[in-house]
Amino acid sequence: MAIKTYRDALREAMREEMLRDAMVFIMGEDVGVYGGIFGVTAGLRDEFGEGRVKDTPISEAAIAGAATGAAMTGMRPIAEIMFVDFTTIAMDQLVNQAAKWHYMSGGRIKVPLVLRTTTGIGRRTAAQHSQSLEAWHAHVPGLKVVMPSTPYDAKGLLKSAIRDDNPVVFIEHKMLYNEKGEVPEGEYLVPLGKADIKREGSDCTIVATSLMVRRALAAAEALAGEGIDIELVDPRTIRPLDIETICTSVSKTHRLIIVHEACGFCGVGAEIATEVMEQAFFELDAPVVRVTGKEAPIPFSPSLEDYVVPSVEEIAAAVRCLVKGGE
Amino acid sequence: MAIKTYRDALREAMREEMLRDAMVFIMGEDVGVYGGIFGVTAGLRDEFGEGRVKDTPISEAAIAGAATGAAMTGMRPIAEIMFVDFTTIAMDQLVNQAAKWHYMSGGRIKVPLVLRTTTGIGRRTAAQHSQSLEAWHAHVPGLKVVMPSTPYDAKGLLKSAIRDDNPVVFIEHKMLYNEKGEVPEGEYLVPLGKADIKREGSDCTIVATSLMVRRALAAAEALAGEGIDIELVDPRTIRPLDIETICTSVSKTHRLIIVHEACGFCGVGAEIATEVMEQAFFELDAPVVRVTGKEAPIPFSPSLEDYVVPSVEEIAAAVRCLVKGGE
Amino acid sequence: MEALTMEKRLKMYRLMLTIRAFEEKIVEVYAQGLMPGLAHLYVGEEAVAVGVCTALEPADLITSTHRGHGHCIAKGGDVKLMMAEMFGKDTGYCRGKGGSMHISDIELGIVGANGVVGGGIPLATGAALSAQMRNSGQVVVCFFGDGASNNGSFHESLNLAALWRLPVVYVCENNGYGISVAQSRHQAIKDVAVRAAAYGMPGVTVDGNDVEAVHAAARVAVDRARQGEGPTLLECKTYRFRGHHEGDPNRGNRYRSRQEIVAWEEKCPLKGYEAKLLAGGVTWEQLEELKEKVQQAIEAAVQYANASPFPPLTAALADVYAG
Amino acid sequence: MEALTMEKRLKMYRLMLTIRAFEEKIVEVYAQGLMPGLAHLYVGEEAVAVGVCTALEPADLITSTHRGHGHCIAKGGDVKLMMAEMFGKDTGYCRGKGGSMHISDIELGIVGANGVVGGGIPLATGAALSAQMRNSGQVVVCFFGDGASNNGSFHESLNLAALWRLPVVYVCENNGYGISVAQSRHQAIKDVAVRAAAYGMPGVTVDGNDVEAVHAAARVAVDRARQGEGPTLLECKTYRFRGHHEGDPNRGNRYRSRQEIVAWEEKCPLKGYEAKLLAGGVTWEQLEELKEKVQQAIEAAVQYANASPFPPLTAALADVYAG
Ligand SMILES: Cc1ncc(C[n+]2csc(CCOP(=O)(O)OP(=O)(O)O)c2C)c(N)n1
Ligand SMILES: Cc1ncc(C[n+]2csc(CCOP(=O)(O)OP(=O)(O)O)c2C)c(N)n1
Ligand SMILES: [Mg+2]
Ligand SMILES: [Mg+2]
Repeated sequence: MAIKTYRDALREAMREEMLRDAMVFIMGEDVGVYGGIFGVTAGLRDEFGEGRVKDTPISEAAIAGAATGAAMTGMRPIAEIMFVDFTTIAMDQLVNQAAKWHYMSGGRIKVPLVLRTTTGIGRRTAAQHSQSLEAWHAHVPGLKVVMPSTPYDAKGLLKSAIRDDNPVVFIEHKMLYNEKGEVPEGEYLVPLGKADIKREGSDCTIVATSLMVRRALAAAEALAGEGIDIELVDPRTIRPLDIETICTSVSKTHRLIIVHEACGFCGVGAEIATEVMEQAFFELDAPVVRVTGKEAPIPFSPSLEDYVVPSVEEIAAAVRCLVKGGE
Repeated sequence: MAIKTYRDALREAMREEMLRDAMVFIMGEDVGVYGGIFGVTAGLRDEFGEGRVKDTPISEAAIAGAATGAAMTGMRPIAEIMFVDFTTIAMDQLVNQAAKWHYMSGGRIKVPLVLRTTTGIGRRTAAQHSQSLEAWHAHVPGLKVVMPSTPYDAKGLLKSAIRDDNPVVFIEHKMLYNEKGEVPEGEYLVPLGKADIKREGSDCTIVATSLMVRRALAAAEALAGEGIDIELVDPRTIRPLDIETICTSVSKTHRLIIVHEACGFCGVGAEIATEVMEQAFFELDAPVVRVTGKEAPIPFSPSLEDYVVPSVEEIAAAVRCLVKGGE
Repeated sequence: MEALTMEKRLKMYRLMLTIRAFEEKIVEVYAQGLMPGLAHLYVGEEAVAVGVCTALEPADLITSTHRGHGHCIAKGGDVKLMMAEMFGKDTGYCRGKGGSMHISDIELGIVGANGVVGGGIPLATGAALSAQMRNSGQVVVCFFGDGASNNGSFHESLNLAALWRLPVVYVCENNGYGISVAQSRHQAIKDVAVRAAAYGMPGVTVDGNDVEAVHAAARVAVDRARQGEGPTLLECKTYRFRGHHEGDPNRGNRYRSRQEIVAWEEKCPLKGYEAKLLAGGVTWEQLEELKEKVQQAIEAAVQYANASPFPPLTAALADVYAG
Repeated sequence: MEALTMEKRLKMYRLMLTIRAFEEKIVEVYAQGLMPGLAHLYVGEEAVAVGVCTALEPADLITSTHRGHGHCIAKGGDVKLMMAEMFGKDTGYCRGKGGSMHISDIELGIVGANGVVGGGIPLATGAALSAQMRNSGQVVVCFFGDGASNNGSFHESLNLAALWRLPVVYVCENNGYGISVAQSRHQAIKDVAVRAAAYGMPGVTVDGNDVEAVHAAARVAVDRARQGEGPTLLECKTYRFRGHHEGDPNRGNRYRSRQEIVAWEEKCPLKGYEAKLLAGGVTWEQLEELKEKVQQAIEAAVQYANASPFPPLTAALADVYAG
């Protein structure tokens, strides 16, 4: 298997789907000549032409809305919104239009739309470029929400998202673009709605998303040296959520820590914790623990930025506390 | 004490604050001559003039944004967005601007803004006019979120919101406007961040918000006849959330049901359930139960609309099941 | 441009008549409590939808608004399915899940009414992009009101459409009000069509109560679009005879004067057109016959709607996701 | 309008010089890794901020953009506090919590830079509403780019401001690009100022590299605003000499030609103005002296920033809510 970056894996997914299906196209700010501000669409305009890799004006509502209108009438757009922070401008189109037309039409209209965007901290771009808002999208029936953490998942999930007949919010983490991992040569799909066990273990389950999967993995390695054996579950898709895999793991380890970068209050972690409580309450030896972004906007200064989201050490400390407290 | 409607109580709050503070003003669609589509601002334009009760164009982003800009520079705007569904158009201004300027300025800028809007089902206006989105607003550090369920609370909370130096999303339920309740004559405030116990009881705690407070109360009355004694807690403010009052109640009843109209997935109920688990896990005799809006857009047809949000009977059934199951 | 055939003229008349009769029936059934939710009626504005939609081919697309019954009928919508939908019935266009503000018939090119003011404008733009990319030869018409022209979605969409020369015609139904707010109190311009210049597209203002004037202007714009010359902003000045929605008392008399209402009623698009047709050789009997047929169709629609079942509760949780 | 005094001209020159020196220092410190995050530099566009802000009174307000250093300096911002902020230090304008894209100094009337393109336009509009309601006599200037003029927030704001005759001047810094997308590829118009007509306000286009031309046009617009005659859209044609941000390779050569860059460098607002001042009687020595002073101030700012402490971690959770 070839080793590829997350960025290249995403590009491959789009390229393959564009070759496979003439209805698939890309639109967004600076996706063309510039190749996307994070380089994800680099080269695609040269290969497919301006007609299928469309630079747009800075009009997030129109990007999401026009992509929705195109999807309703036979195309399969991949729309890019540079930062999830700017999906705030596109929420009417995404939530009142894209997410609802299938339902409002009594099932007669389909909206096969992928809205790609980037999330998270790490680039010291402060409060308006670093948020994590997946809980908003996940709160909306009619949307699917995907957050890949590895190149393999990124490619396989993006291909599935493009083929899905529903609007999918596809959230990439800016600090993962350069991460490398194995990506098979031939075609493969990763189904939406299936969690992946990134590490098997017996003492404690960690559910982590996006960048936090890597941090949790690092914490798990460190803890292994201390004799604590972590099982790490990556839901990959936030909606639909594969709660079954999570509960199965909890039934094995009896302890659960949820790690995400978004603020805790009304975040996805609360949903996961609650569902586990609903479905596996008596399997829990201790309350579920959340390790999440702190309740503040993302500050600019590097040490502050690093402070407000979970670190490897913070995750490890939470595990130690839970595992020892539970013994 | 006089008996007043929720609508009149809200109007009184605005009127009193406008008389008290010349910086307070109202802007929004049809708030002037029309008096607001639900009549909440009726008469205020006649009393205060067009200068302080401003009809705006249909420009939700500009309404929220201009109100924010005015708040940053000395005014205390009350901006109205007709339906919470349309706050989707104003989310950049609300979330990236209003919620963040105090923080981004290192505490030097204040944003004393109230954004009033309406939520929920009941008027058969389908998927784009009936959503409950408070979980989105509550997920954003820097915003406060208020959902009054009675005329008394409505007035006291709105006055507090207007005097608060932070952006407050003030969410009124359309089906509550005609509800009547006691409202004292003189001035009073209901503090933000304090829950209220709407009914004391010993067998099971229900936490309910907005319209669901009434339904939960009705369920409690019915259950009283069956010998089940409900304690009903209304958080009133979603953010900051008064988890202490909730946990105190749970420590007494050992059972918790959370009822809200919004969809369950990533809703406020998940946050409350998780916080209770975090803080009062060993007080719980049974898993927390959520009774929430079902996972669908709001359908038009009346029986379907009624079906997708919790009914009195559904709440009562959940209690019976929990209380009996737990015995 | 060739002159209109009498057949076409009668078709336009029949469609306007159907809209009028449909809406007047709604007044009735709404008062009876048969139609839940909101009813934003199109009475007085019929010439816009009809003038425009009769300039379209069957495969062409439209997006519509909260005030969408007229657009739907003009594009060929079935009044039975519409009425059933408004009654919340399982046999309605959206199986009772959409209601008045969300009717769509994608096979007929009715991409959908919209409850969000301005919400349909990006959708129309995207549908036009789709037509352009699929090389389908379709033209898209986007209906919206004067009030909607102040929403950001209008601006972003028209800019994009002009830039990409999309086959779309933006039809502003300027009825002088956004709910209670008169145009002079929501924008500092008189003609919405002047906004076209801001995007580099032609802007045209016509008498929206003159169905043939609307039709003629629409044909120019539709032809332009179909020939790849890009979008047009077509403003039709008109007036709604009723309140913003049923329930707005005295037909909106709180914010507009009786005189104004009466003056516009004089300019009724139907009355005016009847006179023209009669002068053009149509007989009174022909018109009466048409009226009767239309009325029968509307009565049949109400019967159909009444006789239809409500959707089963299970429908509430179906169609959230496709596939 | 009276002619400019030499004092005023020298002030304008000094401010432009300060901006240039500040930005060139940023190039340096950014390359050294001293400044985290993004640096969108204003080099080449100095005449816009300076021409406009020198037409303002101290109490007047501005809103700014991601490319905001120039606006801040022109409105009187302290380069020490700016530099410290960009270094992420506790002594910076925002205590290290804002960074380059969010600098504000509300006491100086700098309502704030903004990371959201178009995000500041409604804020400026609201600040103008505030000025009008408080009867403060303040005028608000709203800076934004050509790219931002396609965002819905532009449209909604300008419509509102024209309608309510707010005391605001919308200054479009048309540097021909939104990141990599040339104006001709993001809008089908040549002059953003034509959009003014869509709102019923005057629109003016000036050479944005001629500080006195900008200043003259700004004064007209500011006077209008202050006299209660409402907003103006003032477009200043200019060019950024560097990439979209530091890190955009070869100063944006991927999407714009070397010739184009060089041609614009010939029109450098500073060089042009120097020549003019010298012709007007200022001596070379005077200019050199100014340059030295400016350079010293910038060096002092870097020293200040370097010497300042980072904020304590507790700062991260402070100031989320006021009061
Ligand atoms: C985004 C949004 N804001 C507000 C409303 C409430 N609303 C419904 S219709 C309407 C007026 C629309 O005016 P206009 O576009 O002129 O259409 P008309 O009703 O006159 O046909 C308003 C404000 C809405 N549905 N959507
Ligand atoms: C709403 C939004 N969309 C996209 C971006 C990313 N972005 C930052 S600057 C920029 C280009 C802005 O162009 P323009 O307004 O012309 O300003 P300039 O950079 O040329 O000064 C873009 C697209 C953003 N910050 N905000
Ligand atoms: Mg109108
Ligand atoms: Mg630019």
